[in-house]
Amino acid sequence: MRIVCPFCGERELGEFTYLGDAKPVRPVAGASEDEVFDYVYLRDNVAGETSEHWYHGGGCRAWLKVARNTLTHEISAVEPAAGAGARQAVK
Amino acid sequence: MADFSWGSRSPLEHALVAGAHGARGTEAGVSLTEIRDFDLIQVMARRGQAAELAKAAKARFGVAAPNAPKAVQTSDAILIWSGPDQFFVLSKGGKHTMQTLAPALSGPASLSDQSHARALINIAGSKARIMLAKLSSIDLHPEVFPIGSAAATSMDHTSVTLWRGDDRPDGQAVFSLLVFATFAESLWHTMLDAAAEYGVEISHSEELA
Amino acid sequence: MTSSQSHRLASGGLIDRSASLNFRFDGRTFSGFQGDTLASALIANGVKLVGRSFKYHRPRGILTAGSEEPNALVELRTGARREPNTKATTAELYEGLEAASQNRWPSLRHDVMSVNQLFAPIFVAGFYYKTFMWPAKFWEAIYEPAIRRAAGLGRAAGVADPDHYDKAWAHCDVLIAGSGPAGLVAALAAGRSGARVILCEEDFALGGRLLSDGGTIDGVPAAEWLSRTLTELAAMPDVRIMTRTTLFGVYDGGTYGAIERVNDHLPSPPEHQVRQRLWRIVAKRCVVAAGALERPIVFAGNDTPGVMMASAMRTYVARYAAAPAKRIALFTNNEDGWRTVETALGAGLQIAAVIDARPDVSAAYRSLASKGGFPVLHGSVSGVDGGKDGVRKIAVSLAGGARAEVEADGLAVSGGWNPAVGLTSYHRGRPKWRDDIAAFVPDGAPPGMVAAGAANGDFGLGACLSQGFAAGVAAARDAGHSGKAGTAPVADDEAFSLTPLWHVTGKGKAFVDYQHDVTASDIELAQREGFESVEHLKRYTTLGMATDQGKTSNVAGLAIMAAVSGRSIPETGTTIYRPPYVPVAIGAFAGHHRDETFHATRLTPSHHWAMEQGAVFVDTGLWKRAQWYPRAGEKDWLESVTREVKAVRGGVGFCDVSTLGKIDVHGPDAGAFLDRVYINTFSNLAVGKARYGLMLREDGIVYDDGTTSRLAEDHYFLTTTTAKAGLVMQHLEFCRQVLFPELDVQLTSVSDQWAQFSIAGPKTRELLKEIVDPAEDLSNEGFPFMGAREVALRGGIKARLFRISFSGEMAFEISVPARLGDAMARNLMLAGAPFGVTPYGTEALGVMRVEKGHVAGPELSGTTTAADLGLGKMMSAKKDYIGRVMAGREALVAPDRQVVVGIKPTDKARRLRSGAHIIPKGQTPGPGNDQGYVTSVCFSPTSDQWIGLGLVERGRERIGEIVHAHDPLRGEDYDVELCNPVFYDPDGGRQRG
Amino acid sequence: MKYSIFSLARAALSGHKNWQRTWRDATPKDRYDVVIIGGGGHGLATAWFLASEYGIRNVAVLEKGWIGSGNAGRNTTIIRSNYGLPGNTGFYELSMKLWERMEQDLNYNAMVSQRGVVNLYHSDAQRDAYARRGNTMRINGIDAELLDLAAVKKMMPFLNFDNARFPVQGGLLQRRGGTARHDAVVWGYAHAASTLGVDIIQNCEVTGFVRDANGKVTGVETSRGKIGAGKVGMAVAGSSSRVAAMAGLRLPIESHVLQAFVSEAIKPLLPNVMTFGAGHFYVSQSDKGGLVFGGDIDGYNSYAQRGNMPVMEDVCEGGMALMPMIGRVRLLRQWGGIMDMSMDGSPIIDKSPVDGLYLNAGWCYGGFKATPGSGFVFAHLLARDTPHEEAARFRLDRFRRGAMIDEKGQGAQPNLH
Repeated sequence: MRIVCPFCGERELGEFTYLGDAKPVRPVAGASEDEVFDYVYLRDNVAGETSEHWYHGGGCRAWLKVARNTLTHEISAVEPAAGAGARQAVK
Repeated sequence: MADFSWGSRSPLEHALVAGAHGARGTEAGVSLTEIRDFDLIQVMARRGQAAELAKAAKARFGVAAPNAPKAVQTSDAILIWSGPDQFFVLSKGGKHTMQTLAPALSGPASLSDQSHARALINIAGSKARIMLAKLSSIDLHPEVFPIGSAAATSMDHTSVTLWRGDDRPDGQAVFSLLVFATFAESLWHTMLDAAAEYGVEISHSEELA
Repeated sequence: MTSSQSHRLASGGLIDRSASLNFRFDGRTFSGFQGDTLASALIANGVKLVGRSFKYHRPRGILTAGSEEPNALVELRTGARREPNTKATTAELYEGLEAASQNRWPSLRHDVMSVNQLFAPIFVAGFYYKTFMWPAKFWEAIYEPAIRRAAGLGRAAGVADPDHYDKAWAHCDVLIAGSGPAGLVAALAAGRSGARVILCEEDFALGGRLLSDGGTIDGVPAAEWLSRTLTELAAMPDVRIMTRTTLFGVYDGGTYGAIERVNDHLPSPPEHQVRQRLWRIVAKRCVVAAGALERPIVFAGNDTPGVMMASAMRTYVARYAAAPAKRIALFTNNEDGWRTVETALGAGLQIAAVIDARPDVSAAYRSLASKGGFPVLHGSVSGVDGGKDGVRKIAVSLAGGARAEVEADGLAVSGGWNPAVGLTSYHRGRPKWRDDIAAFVPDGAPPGMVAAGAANGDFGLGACLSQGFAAGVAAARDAGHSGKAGTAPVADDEAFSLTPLWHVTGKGKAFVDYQHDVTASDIELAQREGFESVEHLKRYTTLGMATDQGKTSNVAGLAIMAAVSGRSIPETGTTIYRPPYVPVAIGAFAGHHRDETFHATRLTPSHHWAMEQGAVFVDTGLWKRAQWYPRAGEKDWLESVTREVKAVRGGVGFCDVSTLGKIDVHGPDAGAFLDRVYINTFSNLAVGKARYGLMLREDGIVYDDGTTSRLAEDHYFLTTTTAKAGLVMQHLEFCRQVLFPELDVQLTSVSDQWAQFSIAGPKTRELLKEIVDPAEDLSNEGFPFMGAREVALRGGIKARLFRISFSGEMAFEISVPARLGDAMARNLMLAGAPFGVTPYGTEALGVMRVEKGHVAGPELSGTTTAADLGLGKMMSAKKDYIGRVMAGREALVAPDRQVVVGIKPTDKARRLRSGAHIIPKGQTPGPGNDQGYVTSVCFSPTSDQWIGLGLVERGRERIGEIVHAHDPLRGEDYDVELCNPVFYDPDGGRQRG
Repeated sequence: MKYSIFSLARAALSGHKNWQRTWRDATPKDRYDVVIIGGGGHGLATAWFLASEYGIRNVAVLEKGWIGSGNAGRNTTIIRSNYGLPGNTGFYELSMKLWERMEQDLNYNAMVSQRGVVNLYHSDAQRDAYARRGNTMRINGIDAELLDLAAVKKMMPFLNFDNARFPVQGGLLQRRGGTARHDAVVWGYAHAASTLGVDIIQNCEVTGFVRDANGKVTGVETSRGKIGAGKVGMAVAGSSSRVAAMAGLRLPIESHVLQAFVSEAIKPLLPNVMTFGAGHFYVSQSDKGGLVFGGDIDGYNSYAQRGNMPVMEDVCEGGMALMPMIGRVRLLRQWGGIMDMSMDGSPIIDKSPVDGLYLNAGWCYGGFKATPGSGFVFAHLLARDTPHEEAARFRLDRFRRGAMIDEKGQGAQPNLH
């Protein structure tokens, strides 16, 4: 597998570390145990197109959001993950 | 009172044995040169201040700092991209240190001294690319990785910063490599193993280029 | 003595007759020529019996001339370089080559195990599933060892491989598999278009079937065209031709695996060179021009030595000038087989007969037969009379029902051709059936890949050239190159007419999978027993699981299954094709990563100084750390470690702790950021102070701990454990980049920037005064416990000083830039000499942390909560932080959890061991009363006994209770007391003093 | 027909023409008491135990392809019961005891070979962790021995003891551990279950659940029509999330690819099963002679049933580091399976939140060794509606309660288990 890092260009799988589904959003402070349980433990585990967090630890150390097909391993899009897992904080 | 000596010791001091290594008989296909005692400062833009940092860097270095995987030569330093909104300032002789850079850059950026955190190795020779192909998964073809290209990448599962500076007078490409100091001896031995079949010329230098 | 090359043709071939090579097979010496394979050289010497089969130990000869060979497997080389199962058909001959037949005893000609043939009526497919069940104990003791000894093929060397391997990356626009006509023109077209091209050829010579079959291209003989083409390709700087290199697999994102046999054609690799190299090739496009494999026909006796694929026979005659037989019969069901007759006649060999299963033979070949004076029999071979010395007579069933016999010493067989569909199918693709050639052809391929020529089912030379060229142009264009490719070379297409024929019924064993001895009747049995799915068929009969991966057997096998189950071949389908295309040495996949270079090694800044001191090192992750520093006269490690601990507790010592992860946390929101990743608060930490911090995972379990200092308003210096350094950095980057992007904070690893030493013991301050600039105030007031700031050292060096203690003593940690770490160690020795300074290693460090009751790796086991560790009070109730909510789940706050407690044997002379379990006193150990275990132990010089920490159910409520340490693994049972985990200086006066 | 050397000899006389199908080729009935989704080892074992232990014979096993086509047919065939945490320890030992009588139970030779499993250790910390685990095993009545370096050298003299990056210091041995012929386990259960009346229905893919007004599952929709069921059990590890989604469930599971490898067949070289403690590599030698080996999962979610080169290289590096004598042995075939990686590395055997639907999932890469035990306790759950005592901790709600069974201590990140 090769991932096109938006910062570094196309790189070999070995430079990246996988975390998991990028869809779950970390609940805000004060969320219930049920909400956090859902975020931490339950997964759609999609067979097909999915969006995932990968870490370019062997390169620029950017966390990426990768759109990938779990049936074919084909990657259709990669973008920086910045903010992908958090609700936009009100500042 | 004891008399303290504070001699600096390169992480490759023990492993590097100057001279020939590996296959003999023909001209060495690979030359490995360690550059010792350099200053290396990592400059990271603060949240939302990449543009301000770019301006400040331009003012400080006279050239734009790289905002993509490139290495830029200034009159007295090399600016090497190290990740989004960050770059290294590599220099010698105290020209660009935490003390000298902070006034110019510490507003829009965080600075981190990495001078001792890395070893710096220059790789050249007619077999440099084929040797590097054993270590690096990135494409170093002259058209894909021209002079001034840089990469934050891995060799032998070890994070490195790799870039291509100006060619030697004889036209041979020179690749420069920053590797974490505590991994340096290990990667050095791996490089020697990879290069041995081509013949290696080993040296160290106090000069950047 | 070398025997004469009795079957070497007087002229012709691509061998170098001026370079004679001696070699040995089963102890006999032979000679061959440069350019031979072991197989061609054996053939040239008239050797027919080369191996024994897997199950029945039937005598076998050479079937093919390529990497699909199922029979002619040998142990190549001797001693540590012995390679079992090496195909004689691809092994290049070299001077002094030694090979031995395998899977036979005592000799190839007289193999005792061939007695298995007598049991053949019982040893049918899957017979072992139906027996060897009683008595149960006999399986491991008797049946299985016997089966294991009988099975297997060659013998591995059994000692370490003395050769080296490496791995490399290559990148190109167009990757081409195969250097036959289709591959060569694909390279030509892509190269002319301006693409970067890599062409892999598994043979040592380029040209593929052109080398054996010749032909005319662009009006000139194939050999001339080949040489012209190779010259043109060689002149293209971005075309790289790799011989002895097999493209074996295709992986995601256009990554291909290839194995280059760099020096297998030599007795051993030259100095500094590798035996083989594994290539990871990244290609935008790939043209598979891997050709096709001729397939056998299943008939009784089809495994007799001397029965050979027709195309292989051509290859031996034309390319190697070696005659597999002197009087040859051909059994074919297609036009192509006849080319063997042409080649053989051209080489002066005799043709006994052609047995053609088709109703019609072309006029040209009919006239060839009459000119050559041999009969054309319409029918099939139904049996072979012969044995280990080869074919003698061939029984033929004629189309009309009559029988005939042909005397011959060799039988060439052609059942048609199977395109090499491996590479195109490795992404679980299934090939499709093409009726006109009665073969499976690629049906789609992994992204970027296309098949051309024979690999695509188009066998004619003209078709190969036009398809290969078009594929090369298209691949280059798709990769962004559209230079002038010129026009494709042209040639005529040979006729290819085929009447499918898979199996001729007859008396005697008819082999489908030669190596695994799978017969046609085994397939029928499998069908009868319900193993009709091709995957069941494969697994039940082992069809296609031999070292040739079914290249010569699969299609015939499923054709027979189709016939007996009343389905068509495409309905029956194929099994999944799996890489590698040819077997690849495990050593090549490992490359440089073996022995001491299995993984990288990280060295601390004082490593070489510690080596000078004679330190014993321990592996901690990738690090080498000084474990202790033995002194002359010390009888064991315990004595050294005890001395080091006493020296620290009584005076002063130091230890390199640079392996801790160190992270600079910068930015105006650094404090807020740390508040979210630690359970305790850091935003209120004063500049110049340090604080112990604990991180949880999001599931509420403890992740890591360490001391973090605030060096400036917007700059914290965070430390992690050695083990988790990289992972914590990754985790913090995730928090920074993904979870909390609104925070203005930057992270940099400075682990390698700083050499850090712990200096501990009551005389620490005295030592430091020697080395720190006298202007620095190190008094308890000027530098109190948990203080942290930059100081100047004598000699003008700047250092960071932290008043923190892991040992429980008055202690500091000092950081200097890493290149000064070596000098720092030397200077600490110098400065501490008046106070008897003692360097100490990780063992003494561990002893002191256990004495002090500090938790570490064994307690931070990934299953413990902060409260389990006795640190529950650190969990702030005033803020959100990673893991806060999940830490509150019922089972994680249950009162009966196992928590950290001190443990000491009631008998002070007793040694305590980690891993012993805790059982209530007086009870018989069982799952119901297993209340915890000992996590960390040490001999405590301070307590003068072994002590430890443990995780024990309700441990903190049970302090003072005597329980039982149960250690059946080591046969130990003894009483221990649960106690306060802080064995040493519980009120902390020493570290604050 | 009973299988034995005598029946084989008799059959040989008639040219093996009289053998019957190993299992009946059943066509689906309208309704069964229990429908098991998944014709792998677990599903077939469940059916056999339902019929043989619990007297429930009106059972169908539905398989979307051919039986054993999932992980049962693509694992590295290791059996062992060397677990350290309550819940796992007792369960895997139950399974081990069932392995020990399997062939006699089933009248099918699954080649259960108790040749010993050695987990090597390379540091004091690893030794201590194995001591803890081995003592747990002993306390639970399971055999375990802690080997020192000398004992390892004697047992496996071919390991790299001289110049290893991480020298071997010893090992944890379970002599009763070993291997079994994976396909034969499937065929054996199919053979025995079919004999007791269980319908094994191949090429029958479940496409949905039939629910009544209360939401209770009362059957399944399949590619071969609707099939009614008193209870439906899922034993589809690798596809658990996909099947559960048809009932509207989300599980604490991710699907990952695990590769496995086999070498060419060679004469006996390795006496036992071993795992490298300083890298990702475990290996045994099949009766046919191939070295069967594997390592870590690729690490990313996948249903593709194939992996990539970095893991392949990593595994072979581990093999060469452990025993450099295999350098010239050739890797013959690589393949991949879909692992049901749960959030704590341990399985789930429980009623699902949907009435009438029962879960057997989350086996990570430990599913093969669990086959008989899993079938036994799942049959118990389906028959009695209460968990078997040895599976009482494999409840689905343990994640919600915080009662994870996390042998590796890696937390809620499946690819680290």
